[in-house]
Amino acid sequence: MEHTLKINLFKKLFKIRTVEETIADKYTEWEMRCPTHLSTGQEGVAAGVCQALEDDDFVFSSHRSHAHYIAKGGDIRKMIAEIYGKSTGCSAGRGGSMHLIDKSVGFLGSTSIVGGTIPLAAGVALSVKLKNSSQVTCTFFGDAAVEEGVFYETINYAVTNKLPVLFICENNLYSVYSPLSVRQPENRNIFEMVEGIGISVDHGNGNDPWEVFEKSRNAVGKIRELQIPIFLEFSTYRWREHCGPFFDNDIGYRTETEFLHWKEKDPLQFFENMLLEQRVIDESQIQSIKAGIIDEVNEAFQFAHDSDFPDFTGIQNSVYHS
Amino acid sequence: MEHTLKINLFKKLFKIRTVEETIADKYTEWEMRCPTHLSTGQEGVAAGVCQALEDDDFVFSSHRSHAHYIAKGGDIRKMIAEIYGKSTGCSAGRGGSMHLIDKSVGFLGSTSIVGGTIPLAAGVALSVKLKNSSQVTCTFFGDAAVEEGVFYETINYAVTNKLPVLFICENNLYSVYSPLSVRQPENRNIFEMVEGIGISVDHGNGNDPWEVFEKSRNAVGKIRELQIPIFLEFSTYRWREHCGPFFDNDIGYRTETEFLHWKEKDPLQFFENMLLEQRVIDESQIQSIKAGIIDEVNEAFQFAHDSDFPDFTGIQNSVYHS
Amino acid sequence: MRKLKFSQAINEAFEIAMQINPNVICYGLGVDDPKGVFGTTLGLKEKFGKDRVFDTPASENAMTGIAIGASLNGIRPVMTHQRLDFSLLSMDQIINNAAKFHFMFGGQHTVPITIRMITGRGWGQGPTHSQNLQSIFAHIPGLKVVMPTTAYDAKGLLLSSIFDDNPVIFIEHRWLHNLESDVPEGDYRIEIGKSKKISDGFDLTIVSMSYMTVEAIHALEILKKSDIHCDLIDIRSVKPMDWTTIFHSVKKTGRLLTLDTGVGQGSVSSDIIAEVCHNCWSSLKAQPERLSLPDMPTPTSPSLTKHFYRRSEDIINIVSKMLGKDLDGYALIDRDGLPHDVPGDWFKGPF
Amino acid sequence: MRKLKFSQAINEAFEIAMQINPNVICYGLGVDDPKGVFGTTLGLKEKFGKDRVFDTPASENAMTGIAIGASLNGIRPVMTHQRLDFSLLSMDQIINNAAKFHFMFGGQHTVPITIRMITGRGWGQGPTHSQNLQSIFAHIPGLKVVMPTTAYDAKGLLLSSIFDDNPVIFIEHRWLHNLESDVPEGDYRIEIGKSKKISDGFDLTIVSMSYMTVEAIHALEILKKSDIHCDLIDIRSVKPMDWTTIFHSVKKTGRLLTLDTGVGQGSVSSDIIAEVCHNCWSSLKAQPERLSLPDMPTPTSPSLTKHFYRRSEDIINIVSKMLGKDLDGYALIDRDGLPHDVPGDWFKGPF
Ligand SMILES: Cc1ncc(C[n+]2csc(CCOP(=O)(O)OP(=O)(O)O)c2C)c(N)n1
Ligand SMILES: Cc1ncc(C[n+]2csc(CCOP(=O)(O)OP(=O)(O)O)c2C)c(N)n1
Ligand SMILES: [Mg+2]
Ligand SMILES: [Mg+2]
Repeated sequence: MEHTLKINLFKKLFKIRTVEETIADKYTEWEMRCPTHLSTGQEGVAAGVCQALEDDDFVFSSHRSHAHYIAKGGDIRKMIAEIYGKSTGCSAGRGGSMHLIDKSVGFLGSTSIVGGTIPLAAGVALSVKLKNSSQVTCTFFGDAAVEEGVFYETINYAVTNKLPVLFICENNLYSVYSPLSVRQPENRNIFEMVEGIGISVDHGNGNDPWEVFEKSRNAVGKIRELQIPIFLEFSTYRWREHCGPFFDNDIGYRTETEFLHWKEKDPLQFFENMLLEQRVIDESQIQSIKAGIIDEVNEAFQFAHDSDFPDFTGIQNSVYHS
Repeated sequence: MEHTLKINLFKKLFKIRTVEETIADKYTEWEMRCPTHLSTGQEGVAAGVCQALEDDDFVFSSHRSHAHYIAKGGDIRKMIAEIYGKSTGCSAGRGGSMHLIDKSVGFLGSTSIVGGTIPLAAGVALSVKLKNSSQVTCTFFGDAAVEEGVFYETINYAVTNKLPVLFICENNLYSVYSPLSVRQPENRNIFEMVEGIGISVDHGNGNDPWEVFEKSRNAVGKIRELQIPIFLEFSTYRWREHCGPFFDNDIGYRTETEFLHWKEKDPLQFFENMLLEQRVIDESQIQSIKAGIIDEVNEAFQFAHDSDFPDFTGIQNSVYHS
Repeated sequence: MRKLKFSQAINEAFEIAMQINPNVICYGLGVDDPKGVFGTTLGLKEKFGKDRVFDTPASENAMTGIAIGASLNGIRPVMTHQRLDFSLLSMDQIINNAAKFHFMFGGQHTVPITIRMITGRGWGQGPTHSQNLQSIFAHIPGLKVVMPTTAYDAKGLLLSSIFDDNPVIFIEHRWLHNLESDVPEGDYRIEIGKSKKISDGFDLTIVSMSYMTVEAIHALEILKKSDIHCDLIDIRSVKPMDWTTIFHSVKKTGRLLTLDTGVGQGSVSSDIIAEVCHNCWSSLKAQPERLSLPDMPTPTSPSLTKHFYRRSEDIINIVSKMLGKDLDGYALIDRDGLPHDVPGDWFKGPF
Repeated sequence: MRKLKFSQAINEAFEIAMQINPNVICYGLGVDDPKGVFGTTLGLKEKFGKDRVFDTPASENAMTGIAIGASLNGIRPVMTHQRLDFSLLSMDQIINNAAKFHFMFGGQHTVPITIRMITGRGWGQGPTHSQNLQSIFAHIPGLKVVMPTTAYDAKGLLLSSIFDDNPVIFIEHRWLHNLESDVPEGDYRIEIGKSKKISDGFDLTIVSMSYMTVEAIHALEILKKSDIHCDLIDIRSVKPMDWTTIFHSVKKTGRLLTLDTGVGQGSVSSDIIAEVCHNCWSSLKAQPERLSLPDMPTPTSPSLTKHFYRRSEDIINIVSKMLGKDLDGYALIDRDGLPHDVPGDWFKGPF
């Protein structure tokens, strides 16, 4: 059981990494023509949290959504096709990288407005409660999203009404190029501040996927049992530029040293080593898992590339549902 | 010194009470044709806080603004005239009861959107800092205003940037007819929650004007010295209906018992008794102060009543400053 | 037939909707309080319980997002703002999320939410409690915007809005709440996007909305006495707009007057003129005109609102001018001493 | 004369404003970062210090209220949104406070704030990163709304906006940032509310804004070859509007085409038609027309945006039709293989 969990978790991590890095590779072909925020370096949070969720639990995400989509089990062919703007894309080419969806696995959507999906998660949780279901709704967001009033309003509401929501804050220290210091009080931990609003909180190392998983499993269990919201903060770091395929440690908003420090803490490598040490898996199994995923990812890109572009004709009739 | 302070504080309290109750008396003449939120019962907070401010400190307020305007020293003739919609009103008849202003005493304005003036106070504080002045900016708001995201965003910003603002929350237990229980988590004190955001806080009995004054004086002193924001919560109770001149304990959202409990704690009577006990003042002095204020208030109503209505002609040219 | 007030009709629509569909919920500041939002939500909590009818914190943006989220999982939330002005705090959720989710996720989501917003005029509501901003919502693709005038329409349109799979902004003018009309019992729907012809005539087409239709009806009664007969179209929904009916009428009369409860600039009443020019050009006998609020914030004093708002008198004057007559609306209408800033005797401020 | 890019002109306007008035401050997400909001704010922090040029939390509503508050005490804040869409979080402060403070407090307050908002098209900005919502702001009494097209105008209008005592929404189209024009050194101002005549002709009046003026200029070059000559008016500010120039031109040409970067419904381009009908009726020789975006959210895929946005080709076609000719814009313009979703070679997404 735990064995399978660990292997699945590893697969999630590697799949996210592979997709993101392949996008980075191919981006300068300029065929993916939309703003794209990569999650390389942050895979631990997405994978660990989603590993703790059931298939029919719900997930929302933000602009940096690929990892969450993939970790929840979203179809990567449809995701890559969406980024390529193809009709086979998960949003039929209308949404792009920032607007992913795969309802079949409970991934209800990602959007580009910072904080925008936070109240949506509370709303789904409200619906779940009304329907007497035991599903958990999870929403992922960054350290800047907690600066939006809507975050606070949502936490207040979720606590007052005991909504089964899991709030996941990925603190990667930056909002675009802005460090936390210009945005939030010195020496104030996000999770402590949020606890003051009245919600149960925990925090952990986002680059340790197993820790993320365990804390999330614990939280999800409590949410289901007690019908309460929980907030988790995980520290992590994005490797590449905020938006786009390049590295940008040279432009001055952060240091190469800081980057290298965090690269050392690579969640994928960390977890791979852990599995090897724990003998959950051996090197050759790892290679074969990797090879399988690489094939799958390459096939997804091929699929996306080969798919047709959507037709404008008739699309004006899809603004409203009828 | 303390003697004079106490007498001034008493004057403020009695003036607010007299104005509010006179409005209530005359409201059913239907000559004051605008929504009007009375502060009867809540005088202690307005008077105590403003007593701790200097003339050139700034104040903002909300829909329930009469008390703050009067306590800061605003011209009551202009205030009553504004409520009567007259050209001599403090806003030339354009604003009504919810939009009062008296810049000559630093009362920069009240507005009707819950939470709407909270960031304005932080903005004025920013300007004060840029101009190297030592003024304090104070904003009054109710227990519902802390539910608005803009409150949280403002506190976060004020703390991060050490803005000299005094945030005053008058917790009167209700937002219109809604008790705190349907709006905020059980067993969560507002001031404790707000402290979590990183700001210094204190709280006290809003119906003890002297306690309000002392806590405010202390806060104002710290704000000036340390250039930091401070949040104070005072518990209090409104006697009359949310909006309008009547009592409404009969309609069911609160009990007569609760009302009587709070009426016992009348801040005006409490303070009058305190001054008499402390021999700051004797009964006949009190009577003469009251008589003076009653005259002043009656004169203000007469002035408002006798003033002309504003002319529509030309008013379209006052939408923009040129 | 049975007569109901507009506010009772809203209340009845809620009751029917909640009865026939357990997924309909009703929330917003004060919906379960003793006043029940001008009577429109009275009794609902008692009938349907506090899980489906509830008060909320003053957190407009989050509460809107919560409605959207719930709707993605099959709930049909109806949210109420006692003043349209408060909804400005939630423009992000309305415009960036509600209006776009169906389209931008390739049709996989529907957002069946209804947001009631109450607008008004008079009684010193002033600059921040009386804005009629329907045109802002009408500018946003993906939203529907409904503005019923009669109690009959209020009920039928609210039912249609609640069961529409798209986000609907449902705007109620406070001055209509006490007006009565025939209202059938039970469930009936009025199609969103269909206008109502209120009167017929060959002289001119008046396209009106919400409370302005009431003023127009008064005006038309007076105009009839001078043998002036107009088509009066109550558009009922501002988005989508019933172009067919409007064009048909203008092609008949050749003259167009639009009445708006809001400011003219960037308004749906300008659109009506632009679209009519595009579609009925050769039928137009005279320049189309627009009667809307002056481009300024609402003043508070009654002496100012008196000249700020448009009334039957102004409609008579503009119609008369468009037809080359010289009627004087102010001389023709006797308001019998009723103050201009209340809809009727029943209204005793402050709300 | 010296040529500058639009983005450099904005930068220079900032520099001059901050030099001549110590009360001017510049803030917003990323204004002091290495990219400096597409270059527009580069170097300002170094020159004027971090008290006057600073980054902020992602708290749009509070930061707007803070700008208003500071402005009440003599500061002239310029706030920047990298996308107009983000400003929807601050509609409450913009509409309920900024737009009304001067009027509703009897003229005692002024609110000299400027809010820069960047709009765009193409490169997959999609539904929530490319909304052109100028018409919403134009609907609000008390706001001014400015949309410069050239570098010259950008500088002069930004300086005027900063020193205007009213709240100004300053909208920059991302596709203009790299366009160059003659820009004088030093301080000069362009009056807000005055349009610019870009070309003269007797056949038709085109009233355009922002990036659409660039498309119009291309179209007019082609049209000239077929001996079609138009008045092209770049309105530069959407509110207040330069009616005098528009009416004067339409009285001359008798024909009106409005170009809008946004959706048509509830738009300023509808207003222009409505006002022209009201004021120039007898001069109109044909029905006025409007070229605007279809009433739908912006799609993301390049294959969809290709048909969503309006280009020179479409302008040629509509002008041709209005004049009863049969030119085919798509045949007449050769885009030389440049993709339709970027403004030029310099643009390499994603922003
Ligand atoms: C309301 C809003 N404001 C600003 C932006 C611009 N923006 C896009 S991503 C981003 C950074 C958000 O930082 P964080 O939440 O920490 O997420 P991260 O990018 O670090 O994953 C910003 C400010 C936006 N999309 N929405
Ligand atoms: C944004 C907004 N939402 C709702 C309202 C309606 N409203 C007016 S006063 C009020 C109550 C506010 O309660 P509180 O802040 O506690 O102040 P109190 O009236 O108790 O003094 C409400 C909800 C409003 N004015 N603005
Ligand atoms: Mg971050
Ligand atoms: Mg209260």
